[in-house]
Order: sequence, then structure tokens, then C-alpha cells
Amino acid sequence: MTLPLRKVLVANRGEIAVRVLRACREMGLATVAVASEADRHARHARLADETVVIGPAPPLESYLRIEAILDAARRTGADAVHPGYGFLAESAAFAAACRDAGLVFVGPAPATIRAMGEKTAARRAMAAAGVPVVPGAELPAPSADGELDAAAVRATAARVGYPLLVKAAFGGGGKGMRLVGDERDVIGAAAAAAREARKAFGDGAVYLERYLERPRHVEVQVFGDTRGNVVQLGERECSIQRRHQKIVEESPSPALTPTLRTRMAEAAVAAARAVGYVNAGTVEFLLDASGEFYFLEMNTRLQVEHPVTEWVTGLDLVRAQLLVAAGEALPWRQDEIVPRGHAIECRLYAEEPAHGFRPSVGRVLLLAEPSGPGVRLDSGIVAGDEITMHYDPLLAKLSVHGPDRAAAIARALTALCDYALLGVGTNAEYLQAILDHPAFRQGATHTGFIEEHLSDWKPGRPQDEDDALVAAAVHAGLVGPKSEDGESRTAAPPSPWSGLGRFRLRGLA
Amino acid sequence: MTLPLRKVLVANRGEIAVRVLRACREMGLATVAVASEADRHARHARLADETVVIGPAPPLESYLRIEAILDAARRTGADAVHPGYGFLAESAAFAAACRDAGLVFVGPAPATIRAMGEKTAARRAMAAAGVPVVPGAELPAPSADGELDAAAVRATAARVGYPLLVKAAFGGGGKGMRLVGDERDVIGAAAAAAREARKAFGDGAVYLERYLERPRHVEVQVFGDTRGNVVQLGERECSIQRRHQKIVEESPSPALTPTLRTRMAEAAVAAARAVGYVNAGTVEFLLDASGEFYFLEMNTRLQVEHPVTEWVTGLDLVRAQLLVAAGEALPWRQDEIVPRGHAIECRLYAEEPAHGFRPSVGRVLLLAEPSGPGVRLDSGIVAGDEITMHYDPLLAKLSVHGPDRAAAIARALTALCDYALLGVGTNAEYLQAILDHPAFRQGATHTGFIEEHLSDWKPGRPQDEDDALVAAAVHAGLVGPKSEDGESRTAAPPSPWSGLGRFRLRGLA
Amino acid sequence: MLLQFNTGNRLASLEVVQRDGCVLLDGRPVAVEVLDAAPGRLELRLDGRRRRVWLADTGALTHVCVDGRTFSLVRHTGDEESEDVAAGGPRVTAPLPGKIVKVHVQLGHAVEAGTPLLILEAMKMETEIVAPLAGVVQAVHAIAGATVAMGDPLVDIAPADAPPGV
Amino acid sequence: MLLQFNTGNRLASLEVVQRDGCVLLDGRPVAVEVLDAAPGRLELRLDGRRRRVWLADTGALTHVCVDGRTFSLVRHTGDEESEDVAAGGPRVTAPLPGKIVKVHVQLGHAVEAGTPLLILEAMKMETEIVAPLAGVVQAVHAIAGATVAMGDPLVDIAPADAPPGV
Repeated sequence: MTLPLRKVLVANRGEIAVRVLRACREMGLATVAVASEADRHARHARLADETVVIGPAPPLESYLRIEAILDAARRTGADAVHPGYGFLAESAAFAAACRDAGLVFVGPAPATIRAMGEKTAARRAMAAAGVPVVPGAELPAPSADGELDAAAVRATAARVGYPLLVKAAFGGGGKGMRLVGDERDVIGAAAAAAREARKAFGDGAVYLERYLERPRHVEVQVFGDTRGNVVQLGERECSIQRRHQKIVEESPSPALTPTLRTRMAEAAVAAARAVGYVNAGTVEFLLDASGEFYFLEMNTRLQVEHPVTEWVTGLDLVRAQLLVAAGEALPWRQDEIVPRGHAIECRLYAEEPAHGFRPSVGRVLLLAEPSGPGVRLDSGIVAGDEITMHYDPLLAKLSVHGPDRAAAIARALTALCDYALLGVGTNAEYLQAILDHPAFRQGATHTGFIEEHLSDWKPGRPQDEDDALVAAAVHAGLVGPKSEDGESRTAAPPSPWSGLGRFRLRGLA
Repeated sequence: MTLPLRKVLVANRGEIAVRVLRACREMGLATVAVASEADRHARHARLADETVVIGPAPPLESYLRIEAILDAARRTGADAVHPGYGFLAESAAFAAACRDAGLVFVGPAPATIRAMGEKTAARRAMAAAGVPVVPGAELPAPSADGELDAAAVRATAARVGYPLLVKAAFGGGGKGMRLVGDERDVIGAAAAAAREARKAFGDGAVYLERYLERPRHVEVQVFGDTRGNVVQLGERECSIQRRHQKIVEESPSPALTPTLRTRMAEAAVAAARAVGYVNAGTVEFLLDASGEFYFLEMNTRLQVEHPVTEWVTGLDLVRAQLLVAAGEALPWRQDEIVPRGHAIECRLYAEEPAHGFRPSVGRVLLLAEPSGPGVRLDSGIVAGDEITMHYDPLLAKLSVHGPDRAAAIARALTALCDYALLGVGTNAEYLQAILDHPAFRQGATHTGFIEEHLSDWKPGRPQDEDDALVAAAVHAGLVGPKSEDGESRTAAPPSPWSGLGRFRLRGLA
Repeated sequence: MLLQFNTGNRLASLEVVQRDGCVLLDGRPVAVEVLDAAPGRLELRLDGRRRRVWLADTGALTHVCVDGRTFSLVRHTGDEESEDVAAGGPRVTAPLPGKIVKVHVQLGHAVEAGTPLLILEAMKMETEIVAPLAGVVQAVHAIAGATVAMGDPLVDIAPADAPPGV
Repeated sequence: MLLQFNTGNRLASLEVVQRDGCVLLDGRPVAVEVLDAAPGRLELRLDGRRRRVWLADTGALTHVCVDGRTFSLVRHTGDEESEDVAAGGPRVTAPLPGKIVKVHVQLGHAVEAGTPLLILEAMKMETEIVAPLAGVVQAVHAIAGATVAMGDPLVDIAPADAPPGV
């Protein structure tokens, strides 16, 4: 295969940068990583052939600086840019700047990103294409100093009806989103959402949307090429969310009947065709209890949860992204895309689920990762890394595949038992509680699942806590085993990190 | 799922014991490991709920001791035994002893193992079932003191024709096998093969088989249940062999046409049906250049290379083994088994390919393992392990899956680059040389591939050797980078293993 | 030898009974068998249960992961002063590093348990910090726009059932 | 500072030119940039090539893995005696631990390079040990049935072009 691409710059960090760099290596493409000063020695920075430091830790001074990234591409002679997800992935300005600089942007055209990026315009476009949208309304723009017209907000909200969601027009990932139960909270919520949106996406425009009761979040992966081919790669259900951010995703959705699956896939393809979609994209729907579904938004990039689709289809989405960006035809026909088995992804976050999911920070003192058949870990970290407040708290994604949903759940639970990260709080135990919950096992998932079932969850089952205490006592040297020669000696070496050889002890019967 | 099984004893060690224990954990089955004294702290011994030490390091005093294993099962209350591969996996006596002790044996009936285990009897049975067999002949039994009747050997060999193979009637895995080019060597080869066979399999019976020129080794995975269902799960090509032992396996075979694939699959199912086969088994064929194929032998157990089939079919063979052993019906119908993409497995051995593949021993000082999409590593070791002369030198199996053969090769090569094991010589670099060879890339594989293309292979490309030398100098403190504060300091900490925190250095542009 | 650890849920004490096989955990005997020990890893049998454990120390803190569940145990030294702050006394401190977006309260404000005190932004998320108890704001250390480190004082509250100024 | 390593293929010398950026490898300059260093791991840029390297020491031996290719480098100490044996001199030693199955030669036998000397069994495989050079068997240390450790002497051969007894 001779591609017009030779060297790809990955304009991202963490696990997704690692994922894209791996795909490039496998395709024989040279790679360039960009890194903030805090990330000079990060996993993604070490994996690339070349690494360019583009600025201080805060994203606005590094990963969001279009000029710095284009400059890195120029200096290294890169001829293509993969944006990953987040950061500049859905910036039409970035895509256009890449194109203007003579670089291949691995993603859709700037106009497509712009059209889908403004959620309000996207809603209008989809409605015009005959795709059902959630009832909602736009808000008047805030004043120059960021203040909203309170009366107008209240009037628009009354028209949409409570409960409702305030959403960032240019948002995504739950940022700049607020659920509002009644009129009293709508002004504060809209202001906070606008503030968050401005900070995260550079634009504070927000809109209101009817809040559906206990809907499921089901999305369809689509893929188009420059020859006019569009295919869909099946759905992912991403209903398990905290703070409007997905934490568990799966495919197939336990909620879809074959008929519903077909209808939703057709709607997704219609949506993609309506905007002449090229490269990987996702059409998100809300599915209500009656089986009606509504267009929510289209993400014009690779999703965090793309491994779920890779597992069930057996295809490599990043490889296809690079091929399509290079002008090749899609490597698959629709009839070659046949889902198989069941896949589940769990997002491992640096956060405290028992304390409102507040982010945790610190140094990764120890890291043990699961492996084995049907287990995949996409990780952006290594032991010794410092997890800081600067970036999204996503540490790694565990994804599994099994012959059916029950087997996939069992596999994910076993793998989570084998994941150990010490030094930084994670949601690993919380993820186990989700997967192990009877309602999850039954497939009774909806976007309020966590509030309904796990709002009062606490970590640390008593038996585990007791055993952890005894282990700490052994570690501290309180208890020692008999040595091979019968003499007693301490179980813990002077420091847990000193000494190469393992300290082996008698004890097995 | 409520199985009649509750607790499974895994009568094996290394990566296959780990593989089976993982499947049991995922199915909620309690587990018992057995370990030799040398293996008390081995990875498999630590993974099980309970571990029983069954004897000293030599297999004849531990893993091959039927009574010790049955005793371990009794003491722990296990109700089933999984034999893995090797050791007692193809011992009809062991399967029968398990059954007599009231234990479920995860494998076929003792009579099936016996019928297929004696290669000469198996050849006769297959010929009777209409499956083509390689032309060959049995040898008269050696005398009580192990001597062969030289005249009879020469006469039989002349009838079969040179070149020919001497093979152990109860053998497998290349042990007790010798290639003989002409009459001068036949007596010595037969004696050596008989000696090895007696030691490895407890029976020194050998037979002669026509040696096919440049054949491919293609095998078909079959699976039967106690209800009379038999399915096939496609083929694996395992032509890349050294010393008659497979080192690279793949599926699909680059040599099969759809017609040939169908014929071979039908022959494999006919073979399985002819012996009333239950559980996982493999029918091995030799495929010659003209497209004729011949039954070679049937392996009445899980194969080392089963991950290749798991990748392309998306199925879990060990899980199915346990279900079928519990009396369940096969979890798949033939029409549900649809291969997808391309999978390759590389066997990582503790050996020196440039020195006649002689086994290497020593302590694993450092171990870094590849991961990522489409990459699976089945490993039986951890850093700190001592690799001894007692057991098979298989350390781990790297298997990959990709959309097509070229992508799978690229993925395997990338993953091999990411595998680092220091302290014990391995064939990792040799495997890269195989996968990277133009003849392999073209699919021009046959069982003489290594002799033809890589007999004079030497490790250590000059550029890599130079770079390793410079790295060693940096490690020894000869060269040091500037530190963050501009001062020069040594790159290597006092010991490479002391200190938890990473030693971070300036240097990225 | 006696050890005490604060688990966050309780203060647990561990005492050795038999150096190679038994400890008292809060007075209850637990049979301990060490199957394997390596840097950062222990394999134990505790009252017959096989346990795979990962461990790491940072000063007084021992991080422990038991079969996928993680605990951060504070080695108890008897220093009651620091205990009080850790337990969430009348001083509200930053639960993580971040930037103060907005401060809702001023000196002398009466607050209920749950009253929003300020908004802290960390990892691009806004977190509302609320009063842990009813009382009167006695000091405001937080300034909008300022960056704070974990543990930095934000607001001091005089509990409602205590005389102000104490 | 000068270092010498035996790679098995050659004896290489390394000399520092500039402590933070250049070494001479066998007299040829190599630009070295250390991008990252952690226990057992180095990330280097060598003459512009990015290299991921894993390292481990065992005494005089440094094991190095460069992008999937492993080298065992012997730190050269100038002790010529041990060099000679390592290079495969007239003494044939056990290349790995195992059991002697059969000894083919006796004292005084003339052998060619490649003549089978004995059969060693290790890891259940029979390995034929052959004469590394032509000569006369001067000593047989191996006994059938005996277990040998790696490096144990098996057979001594007086080279054909040297007077016997030397």
C-alpha cells in the first residue's frame, strides 16, 4: 500500500494519542507527538518517532494552540494531522488551518465540523433531513460581559417545559451541561453552563432541550469516504453516565429489536449523507421507553468508546480513518460489516465516585494491568506518572469481548479485579459495582441509572477492608511467614521497591 | 448458568494453565492449581484459589504423576480436571483414572484418546473412514533392552522410500521425530527417536512415514459434544516449524482455495465423527504442492495455537470445553461459526535460534509486554521467574488479529518490537525475521521454510548492536544528559531497580 | 507490636498473636499465611481466603489493592491535631488543586450544612464546595481567580452550637 | 572514561567526547540525547534515531533490548583467560544444564570439526555436541548418565595444528 501520507502528527495526549500512534506504526507511517511541558515524558510522547513540546501544561497554552501545532508539523515535515477526540478534534478552525497549511486533516471537512459542531444548527439540519430531534429551543446570546437575559431564558424554558437540559451549542462530553428541574434554577444553570462552555469550547452559546425521562443513549457509528460511500458499523449503548459523561459503553444495545436497530441505522446513514460526511463519525440518539428515538448530536471525530465497535465488527477504525484521509475508498462494504458477540468498555477515571466524582490527583505509585483473551486495555499512563488537574481524568479504557452479554460482563469484572493502580483514587471499584448490579445485568439501563441505583454507593466492602488492613500489617512487618529453612523472617523487604529478585516464601501446602 | 461443575483442577503449568484458570474464574468456577516444588510461586500457582504442590521439579515426579494429581483433586474437593496440552493431556490412562475417581475429565473419552494417541492405529482408523493418510509403515517393536532389528528397519524403510520420517507412535510436538535422507542414517535415527519417545511418552514405539517435499502443515479445529454434534472451526496453517515444532501459526491458511477449505473441513469432521469425538480436537493434515492433503494425526486436546482460531471465530474454546465437559450442548451451530480477518500467533521460546535453537535458561530480569488493539499475549511468566531446564521452553504466545494478512503481519511485528525480556535468550528477534521475510509475506510457507530461508540467520543487525552499545554506555554512566536545572548528572540511578520515582531528564526539543 | 490504621471508615488496630500465623484485628483473630511476597505484591491466605494484594507506601499512607478494590490506610500516630482537620473540622480546605471561580460567602454569613460556599474549578469541571455544618463564616481564605493547592484553607466556620470567635 | 564491551560479534570500545552529547564508538562519533531515563529503561536519540531501550545488569553482563532486539554485552575487564574459554577454545563445555545421554569419543580419538562428541539432554530435547575444531581428544570429562551444569567441562581437544599435550 502506497499512501500519499508519510508522517502523521497526533495532536492529542493520553490513551487516544497512544492508540493513533500505534495504528500509524503498524501502517509504516512516521509519527510526531506533541506534548505540553508537563507531558514531555508521557507515554504518548515516548511512543512517537519525534516529539515536539508545544507549551505549558494548561491546554489553552499547548494542546489547544492551533499555531503551535501547525508549527510543530512544519518543523517536523509532517503531512497529516490526527486530532484524536477532545481538544481541537471538533474545531472547524483547526481543520481549516490544517488544510490551508497543506496538511491532511484526519477527519471530516471543516464545513461539516462547523455544521455539526453548533448543536442548534445541527438540530435544524437533521430535522430538515427527516431525522427526528429532541424538542428544544435556542437561547438568546449572552451580553458582551457574559450575562444572560433572565426574562428571555425563563420564557424560552417555559416553552420547552421542565425538566430540561441546558446544553452548550459547541459542547460535548457533558461539559457545559446542566439539568434543571424547575424555574428557580434555570438562570444559575444557564449561566454556569455558559461559563463552562466558554472555557472549554471558546464559545458560551447554550440552548435548552426537553429532558426525556429515563432515556437510553444509543449511538450509531458511521463512516464515509471521499468517493461518496457511507456505511454504518452498528450501535453502541452509552446510557451509563455520571455528570452527563459516559462511563460504561456496550454493543449491541440490550434495548434494540432488529427492527429498531435497522431504523436507527438508516436514520444515522441518512444523517451522514445529508451533510456529505467523510471519515469516522457518530450519530447520537436518545431512545425513550416507548421505542421512539431522537437525534441528539453528531460527533465529527473518533469516539472514546470506538473499541466497542472494533471488538464486535473486528475492524480497525483508526486505520480506516488514515486510509480515508489519504483519499482511499472505505476498506469495507456495508455487507461485510457483521457484528459478532458482545463488547463492553469501562472508562477508568482518576476520580472519587463516593465524593461526587471529584477528580483525584497524585502520582501513580504502582500499576498492574489486566490481560488475556478478549481483554483490551487502552492506557495513556505508566507507573511513575503524575496525574494532574490540567487534563481530563481519563486514565485508561478497559474493553472486553465475549460470546454474549453475560460472558462479557463476567470478563470485564474479572479484568477489573486484575487492575491495580495505587497512589491516585480511581473509579475501578465503582465500575465493578455498576457491572455487578442486577439492573445492569438485566440490561435495564438508562441515563439516570447511576442516580437511581448507585447514588449512595460507598467503597470498601467490610471483608475487603479487613483483608487490606491485615495485608498492610504484613507489609509493615508485623506478621512474617516462616522462611524456607523454617526460620521466621519479615515478609516485606526494607523498601517495597528495592531488590530485583523476588522474595520467595514458603507457605503453599 | 448452573453447571454440574463447581471446582476445576488444572493439571498443567505455564501459559496454558493461566489460560484455563482465567476461563474458570470468568465462569465463576473455583480453581485448583497443581505445581511442582520449582513452580510454587509461578504465575499459574498464584492465580488459582488453591494450589497443591505435587512433587519435585522433574515432570516425572510432579506433573506426570497421575496419583499425585488425583490426590490433589480429592484433597481440595475438585470435581473436574482440565489437562491443558502436553504432560498428561493425551494420556488415556489419566483420563480413565479421572473418570474412575469420579472426576469430570475436560477432554474426550479415554478410548478416543487411546485410539488417536497411537499414531499407527489412528492412521488405520482414518484410512477406514475414507480420510487420506500419508504413505508409511509401522516398525517392529524394539527388543526388551531397547534395540531395534536393524535389518527389519532397513527393509521397511526401503518399502516406504527415502526421504522419510521416523515418528513416535505416541508422540507429538516434534519429540521422538527424525528426518532420514538415506539408508545410512535410518538405524541411528530410529534408535534416537525411540529413546526420546520412551522418555517423553513412556513408549518407544516408532513408525516410518513418507517425507513429503515442502508440504504445508494445515490443521482443522473440530469440536464435538455428548449429544452427537460435531462442528469445525476452520483451519490453521502451522508450516513454520523448527525441529519439527511449530513456532508461527495463522488462520486462514494463505494456501487454501474455498474448495480445498471445504474438502479439508469435511474430512476433519468425518475424522471426528468416525471416532465419536467429544470436546476440542484438531485434525492435522499435510498439504502438498499439488493440493493433495493427507491425515497426519489427530490431537485429542486443546492446541497451543488455539488463540488463532479464537481470534478469527470470536469464540472462546476453553469456555466451550468446560461447558461440553459439563454435559452441555455445544454453544454454537456450524452456521454461526464465520471466520473474520486474519490471525497470527508467534511462540516465544527460551532458546537460541542462532545456536541450533538450544534452550536457554536463567532468571527473567526484566519483562515488558506488548498490548493494544488486536494484540493478545498469553504468558506463563512474570519478571523474577527462573527459567529452568525442566520444562518446555515456551514462555508466552503473542497472537494478533487484523483485517487482512498484511495488517496482521504488521501488527505482530510492531508487538514483537514492544516485547522485551532480559536475562534469558529468546527467539523474539528470530520471529521478527520470519514475519519480515519476503517469502513469508507472500504466503510461500512450507515446513522446510526455516531450513530454506533462515538457516544461516544471525541476530543483531549492526545498527541495533551499535545502538545497544551506546545505550549500555549511557546506562553505565559514561554519558549523562543535562538535568532540568542545567547541571549534568548521570543517567542511571545507582541501581536500575532502586527508587520508585522515575528519573526524568531534559532533552525533548 | 501494635499498629493502628485509619481507613476513612474507622480506626482499626492490629496486634500480633503469633508472628508466623495470627493477628488480632480489632481483637478478632485472623489466620494469616504468606504465600508469596515480592516488591509491591503479597499473596496471602487469610482465614482460608486467597488474596492477591498490591501495596505502595507514601510516608504515613499505605495504599492497598485487594482483588480490584483499593484502600488508602493512614498509619495512626496518635497526633490528634491532624486527625481533626482530616476529619473535616470547622476549617474547609481544598479537596483538590484548582482555581477558585466564585466565592459565595463573606465573613459573618450564617450557613447551614449544605450551603454553597464557593465554586472550585479543577480538571475543567466546576465543583461546588458546601458547608459541612451549620454555623457562621469566621474567615474566608479563598479569593476568586486564585489557584489553590490540595489542603489549602478555603473557609473557616464557627459551628452553630459553639460561641462565635472560638 | 573508556568502556569496552564484547558483543559476541566484536569487542567494541566507547569513549566519551562530550559528557552531555557525544561518544566515540570504535572511534566513530555518535550524537547522544537522553530523552528519558527510568529504572531499566532509557529513551534515547542517537544520531537522530529515536530508540526505546530496556536494560538489566547481572554483574559483568549488561542485557540490552533495542526495539525488540536483545543483546548481552560482556563488560571487558582485560582478563584474557576467561575470554579464551568464552570464545570456545579447545575445551568444550556444556552450553546449558542437562544430562549426558551418550558419549561418542574416547581419549586419543581424532576428530574433525563437526564430529559428534556426545549427546546432551536438556528440556526433554537431545542436543548433539560436536567438535568445534579438528584435533585429538585430550580429556573426556563427561560420563553418560551424569548431570552437568552450564559451563561444566565436557571434552578437551588438542587442536590438530598444535603439538599434542599442549
